[in-house]
Amino acid sequence: MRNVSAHPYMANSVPEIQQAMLESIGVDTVEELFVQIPQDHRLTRPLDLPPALSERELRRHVVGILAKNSTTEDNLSFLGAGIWQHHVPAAVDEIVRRNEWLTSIFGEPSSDHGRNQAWFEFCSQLGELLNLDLVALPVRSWGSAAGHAMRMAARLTGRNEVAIVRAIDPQRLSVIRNYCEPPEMANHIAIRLVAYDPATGLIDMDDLRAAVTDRTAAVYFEVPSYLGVVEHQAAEIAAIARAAGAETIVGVDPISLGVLAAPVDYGADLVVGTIQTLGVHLHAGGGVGGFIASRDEPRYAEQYPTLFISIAETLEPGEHGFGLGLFHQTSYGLRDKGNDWTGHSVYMWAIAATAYMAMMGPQGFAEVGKLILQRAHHAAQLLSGIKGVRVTFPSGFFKEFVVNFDDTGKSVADINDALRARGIFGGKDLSGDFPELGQSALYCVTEIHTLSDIERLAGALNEVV
Amino acid sequence: MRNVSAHPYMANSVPEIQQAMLESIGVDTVEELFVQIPQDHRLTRPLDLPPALSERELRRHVVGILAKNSTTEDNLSFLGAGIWQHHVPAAVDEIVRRNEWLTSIFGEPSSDHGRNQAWFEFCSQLGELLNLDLVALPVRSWGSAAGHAMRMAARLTGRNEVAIVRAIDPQRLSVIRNYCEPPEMANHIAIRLVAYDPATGLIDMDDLRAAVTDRTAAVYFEVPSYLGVVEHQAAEIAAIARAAGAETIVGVDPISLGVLAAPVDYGADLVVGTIQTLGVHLHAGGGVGGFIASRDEPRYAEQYPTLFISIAETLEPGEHGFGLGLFHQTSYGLRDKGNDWTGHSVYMWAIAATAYMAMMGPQGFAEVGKLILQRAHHAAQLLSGIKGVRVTFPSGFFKEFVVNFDDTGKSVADINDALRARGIFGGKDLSGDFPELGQSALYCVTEIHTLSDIERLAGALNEVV
Amino acid sequence: WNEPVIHEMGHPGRRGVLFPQAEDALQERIGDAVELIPSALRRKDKPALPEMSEPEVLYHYLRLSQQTLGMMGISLFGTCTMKYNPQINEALAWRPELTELHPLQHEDTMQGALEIVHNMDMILREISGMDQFVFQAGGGAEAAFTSCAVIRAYHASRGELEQRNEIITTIATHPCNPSTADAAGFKVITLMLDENGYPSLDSLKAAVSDRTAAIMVNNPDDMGVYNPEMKEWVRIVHEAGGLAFYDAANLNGTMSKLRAREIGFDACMFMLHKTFGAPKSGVGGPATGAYGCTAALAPFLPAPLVKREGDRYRLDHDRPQSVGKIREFLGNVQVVLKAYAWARTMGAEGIAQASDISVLGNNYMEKGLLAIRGVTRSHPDAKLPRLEMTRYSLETMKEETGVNVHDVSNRMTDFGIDPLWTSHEPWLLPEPFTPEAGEMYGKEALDRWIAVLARVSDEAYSTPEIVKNSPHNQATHRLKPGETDDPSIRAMTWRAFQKKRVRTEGVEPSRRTGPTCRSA
Amino acid sequence: WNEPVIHEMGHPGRRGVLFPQAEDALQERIGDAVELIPSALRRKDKPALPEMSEPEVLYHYLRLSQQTLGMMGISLFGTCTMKYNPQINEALAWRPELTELHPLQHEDTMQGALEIVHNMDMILREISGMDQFVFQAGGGAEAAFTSCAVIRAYHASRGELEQRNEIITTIATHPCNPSTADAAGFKVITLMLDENGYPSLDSLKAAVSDRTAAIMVNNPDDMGVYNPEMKEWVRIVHEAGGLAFYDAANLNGTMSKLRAREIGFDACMFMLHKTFGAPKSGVGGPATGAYGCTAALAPFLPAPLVKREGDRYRLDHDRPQSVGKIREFLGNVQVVLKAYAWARTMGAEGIAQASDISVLGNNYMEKGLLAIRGVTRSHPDAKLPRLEMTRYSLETMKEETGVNVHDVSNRMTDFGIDPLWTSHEPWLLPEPFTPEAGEMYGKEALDRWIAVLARVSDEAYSTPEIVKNSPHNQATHRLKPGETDDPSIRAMTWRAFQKKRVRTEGVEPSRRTGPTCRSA
Repeated sequence: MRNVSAHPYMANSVPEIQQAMLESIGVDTVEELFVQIPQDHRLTRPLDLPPALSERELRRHVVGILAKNSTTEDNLSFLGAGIWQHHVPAAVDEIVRRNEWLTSIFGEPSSDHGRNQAWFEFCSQLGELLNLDLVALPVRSWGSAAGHAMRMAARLTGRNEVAIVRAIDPQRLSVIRNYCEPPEMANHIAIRLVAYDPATGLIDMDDLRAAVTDRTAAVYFEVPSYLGVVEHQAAEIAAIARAAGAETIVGVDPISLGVLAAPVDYGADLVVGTIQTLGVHLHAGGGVGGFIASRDEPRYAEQYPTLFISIAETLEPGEHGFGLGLFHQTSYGLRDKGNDWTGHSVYMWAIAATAYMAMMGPQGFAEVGKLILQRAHHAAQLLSGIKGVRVTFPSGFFKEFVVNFDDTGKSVADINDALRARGIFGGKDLSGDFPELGQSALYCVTEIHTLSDIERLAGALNEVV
Repeated sequence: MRNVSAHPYMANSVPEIQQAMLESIGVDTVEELFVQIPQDHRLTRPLDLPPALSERELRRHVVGILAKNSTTEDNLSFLGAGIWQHHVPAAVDEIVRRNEWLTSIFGEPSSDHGRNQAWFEFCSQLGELLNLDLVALPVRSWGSAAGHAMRMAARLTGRNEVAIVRAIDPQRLSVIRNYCEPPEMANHIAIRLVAYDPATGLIDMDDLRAAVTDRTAAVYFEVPSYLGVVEHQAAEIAAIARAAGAETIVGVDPISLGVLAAPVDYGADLVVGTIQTLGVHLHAGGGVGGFIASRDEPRYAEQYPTLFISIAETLEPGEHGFGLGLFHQTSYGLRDKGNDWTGHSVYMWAIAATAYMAMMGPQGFAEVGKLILQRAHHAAQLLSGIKGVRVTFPSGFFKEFVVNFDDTGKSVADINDALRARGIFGGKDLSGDFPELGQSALYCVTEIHTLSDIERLAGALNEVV
Repeated sequence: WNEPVIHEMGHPGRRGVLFPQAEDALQERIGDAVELIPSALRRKDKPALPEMSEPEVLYHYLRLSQQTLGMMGISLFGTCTMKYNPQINEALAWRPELTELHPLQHEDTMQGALEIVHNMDMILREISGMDQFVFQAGGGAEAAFTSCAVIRAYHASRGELEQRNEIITTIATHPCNPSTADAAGFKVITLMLDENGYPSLDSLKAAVSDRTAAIMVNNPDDMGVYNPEMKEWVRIVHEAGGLAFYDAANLNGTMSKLRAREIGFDACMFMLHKTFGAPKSGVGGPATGAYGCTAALAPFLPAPLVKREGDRYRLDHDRPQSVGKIREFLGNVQVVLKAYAWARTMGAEGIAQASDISVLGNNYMEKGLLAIRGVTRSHPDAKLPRLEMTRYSLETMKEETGVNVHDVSNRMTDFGIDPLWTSHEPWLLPEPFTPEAGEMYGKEALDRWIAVLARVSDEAYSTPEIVKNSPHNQATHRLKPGETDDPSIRAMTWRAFQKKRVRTEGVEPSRRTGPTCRSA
Repeated sequence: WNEPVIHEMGHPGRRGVLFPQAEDALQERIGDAVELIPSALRRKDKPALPEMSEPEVLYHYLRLSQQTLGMMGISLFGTCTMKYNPQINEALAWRPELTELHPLQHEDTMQGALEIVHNMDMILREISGMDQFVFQAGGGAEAAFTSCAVIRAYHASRGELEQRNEIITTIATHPCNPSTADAAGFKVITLMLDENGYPSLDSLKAAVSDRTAAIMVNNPDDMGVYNPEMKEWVRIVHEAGGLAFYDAANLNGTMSKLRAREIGFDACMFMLHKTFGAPKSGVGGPATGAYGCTAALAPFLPAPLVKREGDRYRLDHDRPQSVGKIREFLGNVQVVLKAYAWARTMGAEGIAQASDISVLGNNYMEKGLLAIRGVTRSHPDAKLPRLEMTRYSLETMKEETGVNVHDVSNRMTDFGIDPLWTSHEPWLLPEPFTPEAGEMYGKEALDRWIAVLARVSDEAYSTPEIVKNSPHNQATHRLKPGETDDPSIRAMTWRAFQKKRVRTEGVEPSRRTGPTCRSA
């Protein structure tokens, strides 16, 4: 790239323009404008960065690097465990990629009208899936949502303990631990893990009862759980929490809500979960996003750390617009006195999710839920039939299930290597995080897996175990 | 796909809606609305088509098929010969893919304002490259443009012969022949091919003088020619045509016009060419498009078969809009009495081209032209150094050049097979269309080919010849 | 409107795209690039293009795109069959596996593209009954021209081309048919309509002779009328030694109901960019006119054809009787892909239903539209239901209020209704308009279209100046009449405009809405 | 505004996306899907979602996108550094090689993604002088939280965490710093500014003690003021045993001019979604807060880290002192890719020039803005040039005309100017606004911004009601004050709205322009 050229991203990178601006200000050089910065703060050499590339060179460079990836499109993947493959309609991609909102910033309700309405529709549609009236703009991940919800519960109850299911994504738990502060801190929230029944994967109710006390701010569990199981003791768990004066926080994957009950209907107070399954690609993990929702009561509303979008009348009779609600209680409004903090989140995925939910409609969610159930259960049955392979919790799961290979004498790592050589990505290896499950893997089967995909997996496993 | 579902592309594919509409009309069944069509016209069975696919199935099906392609992105290609690889800025793709104009139709100047302005800017910017004031909306290909231009010349002169260079793309010549009508037709335009000098690839001026008579409606040549050569006798050719009362039609590749003279400046009356090189991808050949331009004289304007967009004042003082110009003289306006015919063309590529030209600016065209010249000539020099390989016309070319392999004893087909096994697409095989050139191939080198690409080609050729 | 013309934007020295400098080694060997050009052909002047940064160009065109109404509201453009252009099809067609494919690559490296073309060929064969399709034509008119070329080659092969120099069409057939026939060298005989809305059998018989090369007809025609005597027409033409070409531009009303082959046609044409869901792009394309014919005509088709051999696809170039090329390369393969994707998503049942819904929608609208003051229908005595569109007239409104169809069209855009289609020339009916409901829009949208026309009719009869001075909410107002044609004023380029006129601009607040900012 | 809320659209039975039926063999083996769900957990009701066709949904959101001003006009939003979001970066980031990559895939299958992350790490190391970056944080605030977590882990590792429970910041530092410090369990001490526009060294000295865990500061701050004593600040904090974190949100004014490391900071944070050209998406993300630190702090970083070993990249999970996860997986890798692409396109020289142009643009604007009636500057006695932005006040205008900064902001949108940024809480200055010129916009755009404000000032002094009643050309008017907060009225979902109020709608012509239909 020649130095004399103006840069395509910088309209004022033309020397004559800069000269005119300098003359207008009345200084000779740009350097004079930096007198604020003492010389001993300065870097005394140019940055040593790789050479600048033209767009063509950049494209070729990056495409060349990306070609080293081998993806779930080229391979048959059964990975889930926190981010899942579902069909993303092309119209969703078209909508979310529109330059208008890609390049927007917070303006006025009148100038941001379209984007604000789209965000409001995200909250509104998610509210229908959840049967809840208060839904916030998304947070950065399910873990982040769960962490914030536990802090909300601690503030709501003035207590400093939470009971959390043991069968939880270790990454999510790690995020939660960071939200709960280390024991050295004054406001540390202690985490009490609640065991699961090794036979069913469901919560050990005795352990739960022991864990929930008058120090418990919240009980947190998930439907389906990390190990895939649909926790059908949900109402009882919520009742135990309520009896102890604790909040019930439930984590859900909303793509299940066409067939699974909405958490509020079995007693949840706060509901959190992912929005990735609502029309967002994997993006190497960059597709994650979370939500927090509750009943529309001031007690809850006042504790949210998030932004809200409220519909409101405008000054023109009969007209409505959309604006930020309860902004003052955020960290933008109150700095360290606000609720936790807010900031850049994943609001583009709210656009994707609202388009997705609108395309799905009630029937779409019902159908996708049923199809996932059928395909996942069929896969589990087929794999169970392979010598040495066992499905640990063979019933009552949604789209993920634990497959145990102990009787094959092979490790999950070895099996997955062999599958990968056949163009298949096996399930997430659980042996490190859940040693009690032995050599097990978490398999994810969704609506995108056809019968022949499942048979291909079974065939390949038959060969490699 | 279940039959009971409404189809996502058809809002009224809901039985209740159809019933309401039938009731409104006062008929019982949709079938009653087809009484116009006699039973003996009817197909008596359902169509036998492959099963309908959901979007997910479709994506997987088509991606699976497309994966069988191996492209110029995965390989190093030196193919040109009518459609060329140049850098297409990503912003051009973003602009051309906007749903707004993708889905537009001809409306009113007020409702089509943005698209009409974009089209006007296409014509205007191309006019600057060509130094011509009259530029039409594009036609479907260079060959189509040339064919129309010859028919225009025949009407303008009342003559029925054209002199065309022999060194022309055989596909383009075939298109032109179809435009010139077979000898049996009353208005047949006879084609007289003009030989090229075997030493230089330039037009054989003696043969040209013999070919141009008082029956000649037009002389047609190209800069650069199909064989890559920059015809520097251009002014003399135009003078010969003019002296004979014939029109001079020049075909150009506009990406060369930052460094090559505009045809009007060496005597062209009508200028045609491709618009594909102005920001359009290959699209397996679907990227082609053509243009026709001339001086802004009624004599020419009245012969165009194309649509025009004119800037015009609106009824609001000081305001301008854009509308179709000279519409009445087209086949839309006069059916068979109009000039040739018009219809769907490649107007989306006009959007791409206008964005491309605006991003390029004068300096971009100058630089890309120079870079192409340097890279192509370097490639020619390097290939010339390979034993048995000869560049047939070693000087005065732009981006394409003829490489002869006679002395290697190998055919172009064999060499290209060997190159392809090394991830290289060799030049277009000329041996069938131009037997006089022996085992030759037309190599295309543009700004996208780096020094190392060229060296890789030379290295591979060294191995395979 | 205050988006400047791009020539008014930018600043000298700005760049929108950069190129790498030639590598040093290359520079050294090659030297100054300009020296490589014969001196007579070097460009001396600098083209007067704008000089702009990339975002300046990008946002200029994004703003212009927003000032294009298109389907942002409701668009029922007759004969163009406004269909949903599925986003999945765009996403697939723009994958690098297709955009970066060179048509001259070795067949082995383009099996995917060839398979798509072949698959679409097979689908169209089933829909039409024809034996072979070719996709070279970049639109419907070019497919009509292909038809003319094939007709020429067929008669030439029999030594009859000089004699058979007439092509017969009807006045309600799309103008591309007579115009391509004329450009192909034929004399054109145009049959007029009788009171049933189609030409009488007698008029055809009077026109047919041993000079007849072919008929080229739409059916239904551009007024929505189906000619029930078409089978007899084809028989008569065949008997006289002519060929019969079916322009299936208006297929939406008949697809899956009948096939060109059974009616007797020798060839037909489908528009993949309208009937098969690929975008029209401002009646602009890239588009595809898929031309199909019987085995008897297949030898004359443009080359190459895609042929399947086992699991492999190849390009058949060895076709000695071929008319050669109508357009370079294989046609707009990306459009073929979009059409294929559409056909696969619809399936046989979806295609049949689309036809039903289109015809139902048109007849539903007819009831609402004829209830509006000032609206009448073509051929009022032809009582049978029209198929997928109906030709109406505002003659009464014009007579009673002075408001014409363009006034109404402009006013309707103020309500987010994309302009209605009037008619192709000649306007057989005064003040015509021809909405086509299609299968994409819901009943609410059709109802809104009717409601808006009803409201505009009310305005025409109560406050006609509102309609005559419309539009009021678009990016610009109407153009001064005649400006785009008058040789002393018209300016097809900025260069020409600069020479012919001068203009001034100032910093003013944005005056009014773009057309695209309103709802359906 | 008349685009309905999506719940008002559609019709029962319509579908936007279909799923294949389970294959017969599968159906037979599995049976009814609902039986697979424990009965207590089966959903009984049907969620009240709209039922719409695909195009209905698509065009609804396309219309809404058009009603979003964003960068369609001119957007100079202070502290957000509005940069061009290059289209090539979007095109690359949306390739299936990245969108379809699962983060738990085997390292061998994601070498490309890891290489991008590593390459960006290396670039940021050079720009900051730090030793290791991590990209887990999904935005700047989360990077600040990462910083707090690392600060906790560092002091905990030394047994000092209980004691060191205070974090010091300044009032002009972005609120994410005090708020994450508070949420992480620290007490927050906020230093106020003196007449130079930054806190005095004495105020820092008074705040530092053996309870100090760290300082967290911007520099320049959100008012464009650079604190020239920062090196001394860091020295003082280090001496007291605390750490120093540099929030480089406002890097545009200093990039390539100075590095956090040389000033002495232990850690810093870059916003890849603003400084490095990735889109902000309505202050919405996905975004990336790249957190970097010295080798001394690196053991505490969130895991995993991307490590290069020869030509191979691997994920290092084995980090026993790590704080664990701040957010699941590796962060927004697609944003890292966009930032990497931006950095590679700019190069060292481009980055340096961007900083120059930003500071030049801000000072150029200052001259024009201060010439406008009613506009004053913060800290009028601090005469040194501000860096990439300046904080202004309309206090005078408010006093003299009653027009406040929100009135002005709304009115400016009528001219295509995206609303100005005022300030973070607390509003240290009355009626503040803070434009940031950045490097993307040309001089003409800056001139227009100034000219529009000048015109609005004229209006404020001549016809203030025009400003107070603005906007006049947007998709909607201003909201009634308080409606979005009042518990009895606010409605964050359609469900809540339905319960709290009732509304009516009718068929009316589209009333007014969307905000996006006007030019710069």
